[in-house]
Amino acid sequence: MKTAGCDIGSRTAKAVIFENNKIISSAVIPAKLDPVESSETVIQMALEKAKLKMGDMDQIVGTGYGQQEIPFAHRLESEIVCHAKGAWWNMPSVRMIIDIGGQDSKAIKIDENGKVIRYTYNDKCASGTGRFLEIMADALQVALDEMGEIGKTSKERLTISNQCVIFAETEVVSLINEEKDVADIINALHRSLANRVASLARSLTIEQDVVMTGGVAKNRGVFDALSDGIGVPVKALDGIDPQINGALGAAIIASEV
Amino acid sequence: MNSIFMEAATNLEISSIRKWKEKGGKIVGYTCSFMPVEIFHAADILPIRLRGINAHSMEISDSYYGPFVCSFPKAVIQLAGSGKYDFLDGVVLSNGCDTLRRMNDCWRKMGEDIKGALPSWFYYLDVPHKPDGHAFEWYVNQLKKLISAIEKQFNVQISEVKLNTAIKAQNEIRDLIWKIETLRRESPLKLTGSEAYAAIIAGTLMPVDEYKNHLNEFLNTILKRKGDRAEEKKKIFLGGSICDDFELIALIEKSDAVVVGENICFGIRNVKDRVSEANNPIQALTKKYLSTSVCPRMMGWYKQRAAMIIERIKHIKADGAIIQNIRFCDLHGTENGLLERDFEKNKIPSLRIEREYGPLTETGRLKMRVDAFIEQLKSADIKE
Amino acid sequence: MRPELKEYNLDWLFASTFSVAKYLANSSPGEMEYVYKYIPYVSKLLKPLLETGKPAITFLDLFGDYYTNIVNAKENGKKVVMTTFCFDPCIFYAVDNLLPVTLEIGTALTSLAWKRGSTDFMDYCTEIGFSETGCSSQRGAMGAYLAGLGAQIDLVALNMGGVCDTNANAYNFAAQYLDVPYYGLDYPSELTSDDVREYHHQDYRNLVRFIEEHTQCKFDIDKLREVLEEKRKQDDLMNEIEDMQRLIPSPVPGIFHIMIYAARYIYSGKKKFTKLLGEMVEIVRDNAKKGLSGLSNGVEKNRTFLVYIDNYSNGIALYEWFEKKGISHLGNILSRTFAETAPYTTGIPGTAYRIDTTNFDTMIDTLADINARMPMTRTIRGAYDAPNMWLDDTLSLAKIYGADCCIYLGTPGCRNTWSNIKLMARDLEAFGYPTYIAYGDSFDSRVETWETTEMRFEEFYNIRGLL
Amino acid sequence: MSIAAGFDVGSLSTKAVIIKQNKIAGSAIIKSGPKPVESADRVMAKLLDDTGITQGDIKRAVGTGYGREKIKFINHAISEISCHAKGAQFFVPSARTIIDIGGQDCKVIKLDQDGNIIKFITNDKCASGTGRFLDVMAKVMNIDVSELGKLSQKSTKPISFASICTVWAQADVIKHINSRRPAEDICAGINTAMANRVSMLTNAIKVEQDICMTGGVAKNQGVVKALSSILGCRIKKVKKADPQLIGAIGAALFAQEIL
Repeated sequence: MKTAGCDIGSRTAKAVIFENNKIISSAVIPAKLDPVESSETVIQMALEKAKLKMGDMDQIVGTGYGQQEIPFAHRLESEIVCHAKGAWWNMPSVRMIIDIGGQDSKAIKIDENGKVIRYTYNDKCASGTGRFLEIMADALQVALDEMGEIGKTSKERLTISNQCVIFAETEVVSLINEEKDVADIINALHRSLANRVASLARSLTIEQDVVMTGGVAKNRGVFDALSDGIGVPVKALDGIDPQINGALGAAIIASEV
Repeated sequence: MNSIFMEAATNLEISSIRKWKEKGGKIVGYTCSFMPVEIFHAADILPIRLRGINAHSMEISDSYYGPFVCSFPKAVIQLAGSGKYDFLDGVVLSNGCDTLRRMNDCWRKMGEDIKGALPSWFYYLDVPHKPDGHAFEWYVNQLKKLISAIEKQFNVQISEVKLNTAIKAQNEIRDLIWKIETLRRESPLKLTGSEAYAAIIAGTLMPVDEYKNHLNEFLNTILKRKGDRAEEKKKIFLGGSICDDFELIALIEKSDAVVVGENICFGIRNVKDRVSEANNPIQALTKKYLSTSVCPRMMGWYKQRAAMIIERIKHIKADGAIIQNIRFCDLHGTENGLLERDFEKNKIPSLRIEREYGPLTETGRLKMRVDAFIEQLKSADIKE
Repeated sequence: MRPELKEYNLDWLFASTFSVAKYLANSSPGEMEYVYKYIPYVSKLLKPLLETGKPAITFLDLFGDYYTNIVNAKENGKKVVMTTFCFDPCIFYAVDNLLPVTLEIGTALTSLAWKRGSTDFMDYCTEIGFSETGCSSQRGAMGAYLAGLGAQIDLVALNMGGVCDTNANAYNFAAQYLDVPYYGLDYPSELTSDDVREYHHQDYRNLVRFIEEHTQCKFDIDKLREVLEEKRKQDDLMNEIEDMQRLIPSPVPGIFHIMIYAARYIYSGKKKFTKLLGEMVEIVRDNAKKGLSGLSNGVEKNRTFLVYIDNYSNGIALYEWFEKKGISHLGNILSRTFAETAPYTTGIPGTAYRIDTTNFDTMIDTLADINARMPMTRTIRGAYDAPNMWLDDTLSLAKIYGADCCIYLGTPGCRNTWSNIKLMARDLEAFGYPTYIAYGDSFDSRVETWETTEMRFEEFYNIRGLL
Repeated sequence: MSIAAGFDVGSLSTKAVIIKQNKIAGSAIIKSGPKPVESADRVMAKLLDDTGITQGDIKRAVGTGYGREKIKFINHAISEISCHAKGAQFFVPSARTIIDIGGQDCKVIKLDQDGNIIKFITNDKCASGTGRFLDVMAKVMNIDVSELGKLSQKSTKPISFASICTVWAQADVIKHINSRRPAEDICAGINTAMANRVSMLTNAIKVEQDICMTGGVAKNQGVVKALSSILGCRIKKVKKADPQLIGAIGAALFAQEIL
């Protein structure tokens, strides 16, 4: 049975093609203004890689911020369930998933069957979301995906404390004006974001193994800071792009009918 | 700048605390100015005011406290959760405000998750929001209960004699601090607000005798000073939420200003700000500590507080007042709104700011405001 | 505040709206639809309300009455006292020249009936110096009275000091700003000891003196007794409703909780409120006899208990959503009474109040005991997990009513619950109650849109398999 | 020839102005880089280029803006608040209230008849109501910030925004775009949200006429209109100069006074 999962986020759109418990292909594109367009483009990319056509799909499950807009989805499933499913499939020992998305972040607790026990979203403040890094990358005039690398070279330990993203940005501006090194500022931003998210996991009481999913998981700076933040090592998904985890989960769920 | 006081103002576990512990001395932390330190001194226990300085993240406290909460108690919980307060033998919490009252809930819960985060002795002092009548009696009883709790926990005797000695010692310190307070507004300028403030903060962290000696030394060095061009600097009065992160005062003084007085929940307000040595010590402590002059938590006494503050500002001839509140501190946030209005009536220029507690990363935004305020005060002189 | 808003008086708007609205009941469905076209927002509240029949008319009549009296207060030589919702107002009705305005109820009504709720008044409070982070439940209506768009306030009397400082602080600001006398009852963090009982009694006696001093009029013992006897009847009726709510399916229509919440905090001790409760009890009894659910579609799929406040912003979207989903609304902490006769009071001495009308002193003590056991003054004073506090109350209520899950809804202005709701949720989950923490504001829809809240609710009920 | 110069190193843009006998003799605006020192040097270079004067001709210079202390070639650093007041007063002498919406914050300044600052207030609580708010929104709508005002003029059904938080409002904007609401209505909604926020600050200081608006946002007709309708009085604008330059002009005027 051939299935697909399509995850339309606020920043990126992802698709995964799945057959006999294997990932056949996947695709990630930056989200377009029109989610319908995003979903169609990304699924086509994934299908082409797999040399398949839309018609070959037995089931397609949609998820993510823009799931309502996916025209070809047979079913919709919440991100929480999809992330849980994807991570559990990839690593059955997982009991806790931390996902930093563009719009919001989540900590999810699952049982040994990948069923969601409890979950929580970021406190109503965007400084705990992927958007935080975007806005900061803007202010620092560096590329979002370079931040991880740049942060590594940090020497001085700075602090960015403000809850409000825009005020945090002003803090960054003052740090720039104090001629602080950009690497140090980025490093502080990583810790600031990681610590906000760490508190989510902590409020559910940590249980291992913990994995981190979502695009931000590729940012080594945040990834390592998160381990410090929750006090236990955070694992990376085994051999797959953490960004497609939601779509993967959706594809797996699609295959479960 | 006095190095011992500086160390005290900017660090948590200061050398005198370490020394005290090495001597096998007990240390109890408290969170609110409505807790009479004399009681602990009388038991040879060192009471220290809990602070949130140097808390650089909130990942622990944010898992107990919600998002819409003042960052001061959060910072304290964060430090306790990361082992910075492991040296405490006990803690006395009280209902300073909703959030401080709830610190009791959060700290205990954290104790379940993090081994050793909860001190062996954890006490809650229930302070009324009124100064007189049945409230006075209630507080007296609370102090009696506190005393017997201490006696039981640390098996000590807190006799009336010991209490009276402790009161006497604290009063001597109050007199010394008052000397500093009077020097602060003299011109030419003999000491900065940061110096004075560091000295006052140190007082919430040090054994009495040690502190007294340092105060005396400090006073002597000040008196020897020739003094600095005070007249060019603008004299600022600072009020509002708890502010033991004295960098705020340092920041204000960077802008060609000097902080000549505060109305923050420690330090002393006037020469009469002492504990009576005449009668029953517990009654006397109640009279001093169950005060309406310190904190807006004493609801319904705004007029008296405002009158006292305005009188002080005029008495110390401050050029203007900066009133600040920590984000989500509604008590001060609101009272500052009323003060702003009454300052205007009394022709006292004022700057009202809201800030986060802790590492002063909002420097840029704060500096711009303070600079502008000082420029405003200066342009006012030119006009005259 | 926008200049045009300064043209409308809050009390007058309510008075006219409610006293006119009750006549809608006499009109034909066609006529109603026609009228609703002209009142697109108020109708959101009126429609489901009027569907309840008799109680709706009494409810509207009661509020029309209440606000008309406030509008005419000065002409009738009455003084107006500003007070809070967790203060039992029946004491004021034992003095013949005093009328209470309860801010939180006013705020709730604006958010239920008006497009922008009371957000303009909230912002006005900020403009005149009140902390923007303060609780929205007061900021709403308070703005109107401070702007002079409501009755002129003669004195401020309330409780909550020590329980909810944020609340007491708001009223203190109002008193200072309007420069009128202020008296606040103060509450230690414990509930049941003899010391605290004594404290409550003395504190309340000072309140009585305060009222007498500022209204130049003595309490009439017979009037006091009459009010308390009326309150006794009201408690019994509320208890009966509470008791029947234990049935599965619950025979209590969700909207009754709004009606009780709103009416009890302004008309406690008044005959009209007794009438309202009587009519509600009849409906609930009838449903119970027939084994009917209080839900309009009749099918109860889930029973939800709100551990704190209801959602009054966004009209009554929450109730409509519950109806749509087949969720029985089991009420919230605030629609509770802790009379010793209530089905969930434990019988532990000091936890509940008894009404004793023997003489003046026993009556004043009774009132003190009642006030000390109003939902919030009782529940969120001490540590959340201390005996007879938030966790205890929530667990016993959730158990008695067979709740499937709990929802926290509040306001970002609540320092109290936002300081321990995460701990609460943890414990409730441990006791087997799936618990969702909503970040919205019960009185200010700007904090989180209903669409977002609804999306989160959908997700919660689905993921946790509650429907 | 005595020339006074003013430099305003803001978080988003850096401006320079020179004044000769109380007349603006030249100006330059550039986008701020990460380092204020460099931004200052770059704007200076551009200024000299455009005006043909040499750095030596500048007798006195005053700096303002976030990076003011870092500028090498100034004699004094003065806060934006004082400089904006000074600049606005220069163009609108009748101004008693000045509303300046900058990139990172929003200031409302009250003046006496001599142009002295009596009181000022800035946004501490919330970052919405700053220029950044409009930038972020414009970015989401993928139009230039300058178009927000023009577009909103065409609006027939302005959207009212639920959230006032810059970041959450952003999510709302995306929602409205997805549900294909006309851009002009979204823009109008954004401008009104902005104006609401600013009006709270303005009313908090008890607004006095005439009101004068400075800063880049003053170019946005939508915001100005919405604001004056909320405040219930008309808002004067600086006609003779780019409102973005007011800070730098104020600085130059201070420099001229010391001259």
